[in-house]
Amino acid sequence: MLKEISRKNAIHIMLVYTGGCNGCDIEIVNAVLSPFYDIEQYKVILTWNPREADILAVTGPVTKKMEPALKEIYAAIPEPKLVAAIGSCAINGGPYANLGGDLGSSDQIVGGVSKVIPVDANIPGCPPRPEDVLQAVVSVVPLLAKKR
Amino acid sequence: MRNMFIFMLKGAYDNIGRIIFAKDRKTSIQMRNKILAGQVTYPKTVNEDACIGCGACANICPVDAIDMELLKKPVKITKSYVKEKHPVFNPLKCMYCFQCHDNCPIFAFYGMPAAIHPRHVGDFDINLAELLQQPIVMKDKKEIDAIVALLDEKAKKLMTEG
Amino acid sequence: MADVDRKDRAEVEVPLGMVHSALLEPFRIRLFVDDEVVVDAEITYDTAHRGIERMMEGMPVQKGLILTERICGICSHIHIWNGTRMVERGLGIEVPQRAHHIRVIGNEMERLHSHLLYLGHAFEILGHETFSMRCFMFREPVQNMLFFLSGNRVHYTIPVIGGIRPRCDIDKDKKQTLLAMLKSLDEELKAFGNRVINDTLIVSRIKDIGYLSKEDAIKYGALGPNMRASGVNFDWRIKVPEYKDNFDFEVIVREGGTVLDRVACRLFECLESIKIIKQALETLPDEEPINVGYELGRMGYSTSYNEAARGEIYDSCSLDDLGRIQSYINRTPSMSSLSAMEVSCIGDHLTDATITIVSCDPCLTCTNRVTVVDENKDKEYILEPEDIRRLARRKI
Amino acid sequence: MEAKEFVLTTIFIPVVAFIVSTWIPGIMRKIQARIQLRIGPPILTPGFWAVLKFIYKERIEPVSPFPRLYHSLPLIGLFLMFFIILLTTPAWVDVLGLTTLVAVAGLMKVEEMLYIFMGNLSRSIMSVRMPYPDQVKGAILKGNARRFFEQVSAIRTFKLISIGSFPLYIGLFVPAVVTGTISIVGVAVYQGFNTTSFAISDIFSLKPLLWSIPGVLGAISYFIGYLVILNEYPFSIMHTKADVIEGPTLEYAAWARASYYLMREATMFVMSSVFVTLYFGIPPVLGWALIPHVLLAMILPVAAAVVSAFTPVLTFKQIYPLSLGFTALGIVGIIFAIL
Ligand code: SF4
Ligand code: SF4
Ligand code: SF4
Ligand code: SF4
Ligand code: SF4
Ligand code: SF4
Ligand code: SF4
Ligand code: SF4
Repeated sequence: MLKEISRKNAIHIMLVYTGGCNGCDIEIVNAVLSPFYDIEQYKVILTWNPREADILAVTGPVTKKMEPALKEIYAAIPEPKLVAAIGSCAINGGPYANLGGDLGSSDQIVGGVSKVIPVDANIPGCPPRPEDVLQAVVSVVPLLAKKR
Repeated sequence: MRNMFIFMLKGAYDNIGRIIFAKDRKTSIQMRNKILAGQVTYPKTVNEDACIGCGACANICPVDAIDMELLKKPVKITKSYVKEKHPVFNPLKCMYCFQCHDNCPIFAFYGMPAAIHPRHVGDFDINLAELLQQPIVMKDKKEIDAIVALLDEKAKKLMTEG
Repeated sequence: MADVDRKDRAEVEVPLGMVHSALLEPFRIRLFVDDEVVVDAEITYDTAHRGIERMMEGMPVQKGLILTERICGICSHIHIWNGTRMVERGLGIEVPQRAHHIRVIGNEMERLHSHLLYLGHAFEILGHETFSMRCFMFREPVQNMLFFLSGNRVHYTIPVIGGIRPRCDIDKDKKQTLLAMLKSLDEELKAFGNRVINDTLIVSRIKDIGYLSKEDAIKYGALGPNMRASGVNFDWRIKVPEYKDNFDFEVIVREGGTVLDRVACRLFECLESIKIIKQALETLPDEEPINVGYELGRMGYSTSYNEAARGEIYDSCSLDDLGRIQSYINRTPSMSSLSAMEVSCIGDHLTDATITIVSCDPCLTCTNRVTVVDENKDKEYILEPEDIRRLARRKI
Repeated sequence: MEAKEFVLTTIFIPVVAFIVSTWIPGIMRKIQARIQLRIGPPILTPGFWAVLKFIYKERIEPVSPFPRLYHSLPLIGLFLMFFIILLTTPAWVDVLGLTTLVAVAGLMKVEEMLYIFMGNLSRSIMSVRMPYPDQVKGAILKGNARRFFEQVSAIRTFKLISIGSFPLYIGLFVPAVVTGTISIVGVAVYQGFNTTSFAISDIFSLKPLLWSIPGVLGAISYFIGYLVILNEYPFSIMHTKADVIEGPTLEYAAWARASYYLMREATMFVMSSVFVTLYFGIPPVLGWALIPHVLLAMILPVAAAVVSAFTPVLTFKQIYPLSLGFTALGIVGIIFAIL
């Protein structure tokens, strides 16, 4: 009971950029730092320490160089944790994985985040608007509270 | 240093108001309510009025992010052409390559705003019946053929026979 | 980069990144410090390498140009514009003047939002959260303008071969709204700039650090505002006809070469950008924004230079008979600016080094292209800064 | 009577301090948010719910040479803080002879030193351990020792202790010089505090030290020292986000993180409470007089929130002169007091 309330009332979010074009990253930064959006009013606090995080927001198609780092960071987060894949790159690899068609996709990327770590929420857009990100984060919080 | 002092005095006045009365707050309350109620929706991606239901966008899309769905009520566009299907866009699959936009005949043949745009199609008025009467402005024969190949049978007839 | 005698003095290495609050983008900085004073620095950026140029090989050019936009989410417009411009130049495609104006508007808005983002990021690194948020507050109207103009806040996808996508055309209403938005932004920015330049604590923090001399700026290839802040007077906009023939503006040059100058340079450039957008809106010709009557075909090697928010950008490629891309090359300013920062943070405190590196406005996603595969040895290695300099072709 | 009051104080005052301190980060954050023209988090979120949430998180073994020691450090800090506030209560007068300014100063020094230990014991993923093959990348300086962020900040803490906390000690000793006693309660008594019976109405008859020239100068020094010991902006070089992210506390997870949060919150409150005792002459006592004490103890956090909203993080280049400047200010205060 208290556990659920406390989890709903303080959420720490950590961002990891895995080689996207920066578009998604900037929009998340906007959601966090722009007073117009202000993520903190939804009780979500930005952190840069995996030990503190509850939600891991990942953007970009995971490049091969970033794959081990992403895995390690995910492992460093104590349960309960959620992963949000933000932007079409993080969902399915975006143009880097799909645009090539017959020519094949880029051989420098692994693809969507779900190929590396389990994903709980997908936020579509290229990039998603800050309000999309905020709404998605707000709507996954009950999931977080319910975990173990 | 003197400037700094002036700023501090002025700032003290402003900021006391801000701290106590939340003066000149920039956070959008409207957006806050929308987000808390879960009402943020994806922007409009298909302009129904401008779409002729030709299926080119669905055929070109490399990741099948567009489905052509049957309209409950077919729309009559010209004397001989009735629109029966319309595109439905799925943002979770899309990778925003703009192929649908660039191959939509409305844009490609006439240089008008396309009826589909994966991000936000925009608001504009278009008179389809009139537009379709005009000659195609695109010059490149190869390109025209490539796009016509994407259209479904009925639309192909409409485009090639006018 | 390091002299030999520095080696003896360096005590320890402090690696930062790839995931780090100051960097935002994934890259690695290794700082070699002697009691927290930086003796040498190594910046490695290959983590965001997605092989875009490689992917474009053989793609139809219209499709490939979409990919250029995804090189970067900050200067997305300049990439697609410069790529499109390169193809148009190569094939001799006529572009309506109206489209040129709107492309310029897009680029200047991009410069505005990019510089404001830079300021916001720099203040965040300085630990000044309030001013960082103020910058993002000023940036919000710019983003709204861009959304209003193009239907997206980041990737606007304005240019297409032959002109602009009609979605992004500017009608009368749009023009009035944009002008009104610009006016209030102009006033707010001037007041804010005044406040920052007079803030003793901030100025004392950025005043004497990150010094890059004019010689070093040229030697290491700093570009854009970084080079102009070190006293090099060059801006591609005075050579590109789209700008040169139509608009009046000043090139901001400062002599100091420190972080303060780089910050100030961008602040003033914002005001110039507003000026250009206003002129472009007011002189917008009345015509169709796109010419679809062109034919694609074989194109010889074509190039295009332009001025992105961060400096010189270069695109080149050739097309085969079916209009497919052959050997696309895209060269972006961040890469060579970053190698200049490797020298300019030497001698500063560790905490100052991060703001120095950030002060060149590094954007890594475009920079990640220097992994070279040596097929004989069957292993990957990274080009040294010296090699980059050798390979980079700059003609100023 | 004496014994009963002693036991009650010992239990009740730390509990009050604990409860009040969980509000402080939220209040500070709210003030900053208002200055930044946004709504900001609810007041209980950063200090209370966050702590509770961390307690319910999965326990993870920290990456550290001595995990147990590492985890126990914030608990030690928490304990130290409650000890300090007890030392300032009249009920503890003459217990072990510890209720002096010297003892408080000493304990605060220990509190600062904890960060050195924390820094040396933590090995987070964020710096050296990040999986990236950069040692083959060709820097000329090969084979150097590699330092974790936490160790960098341990060094910074050391520098801060040696010079940055001068203002705090000056701020602690100005009252001693003015009043001629190093007993904390003695300082309060000098300002008109009555140890045997003290009611709310008596507050207006106090003559706070703050209303004198040495008092003001001492208070300014104390405030700067307060910022330094809390590592609050602009003195947050030890855990600045710009390079070392969070410094010594990077590896704390779950309940250990909760205890670190509590330690920090307790420090915020207790240091401010000591200030109220010394400069307003109202020590924490049982009864209604505790309310004005707690309210006044919000002054320093609120001021810290405002200052930190308008300052960048300073490097040692600025910290040394600033710290020395404010120390000098405190010394001027002492000179005034002697005159
Ligand atoms: S989804 Fe779009 S904006 Fe986001 S990283 Fe990918 S290409 Fe960039
Ligand atoms: S933009 Fe999206 S919907 Fe359109 S063709 Fe590309 S992937 Fe398909
Ligand atoms: S290509 Fe254009 S006209 Fe055809 S169905 Fe799609 S949106 Fe409608
Ligand atoms: S080095 Fe250049 S050509 Fe090679 S994969 Fe990377 S971007 Fe493409
Ligand atoms: S060496 Fe030159 S052409 Fe090659 S990738 Fe680098 S910048 Fe491009
Ligand atoms: S340097 Fe590259 S990533 Fe940075 S703004 Fe320019 S093109 Fe974009
Ligand atoms: S420098 Fe590169 S990564 Fe940064 S904003 Fe520009 S294009 Fe994007
Ligand atoms: S230098 Fe050669 S291999 Fe490298 S990116 Fe350029 S064209 Fe490709």
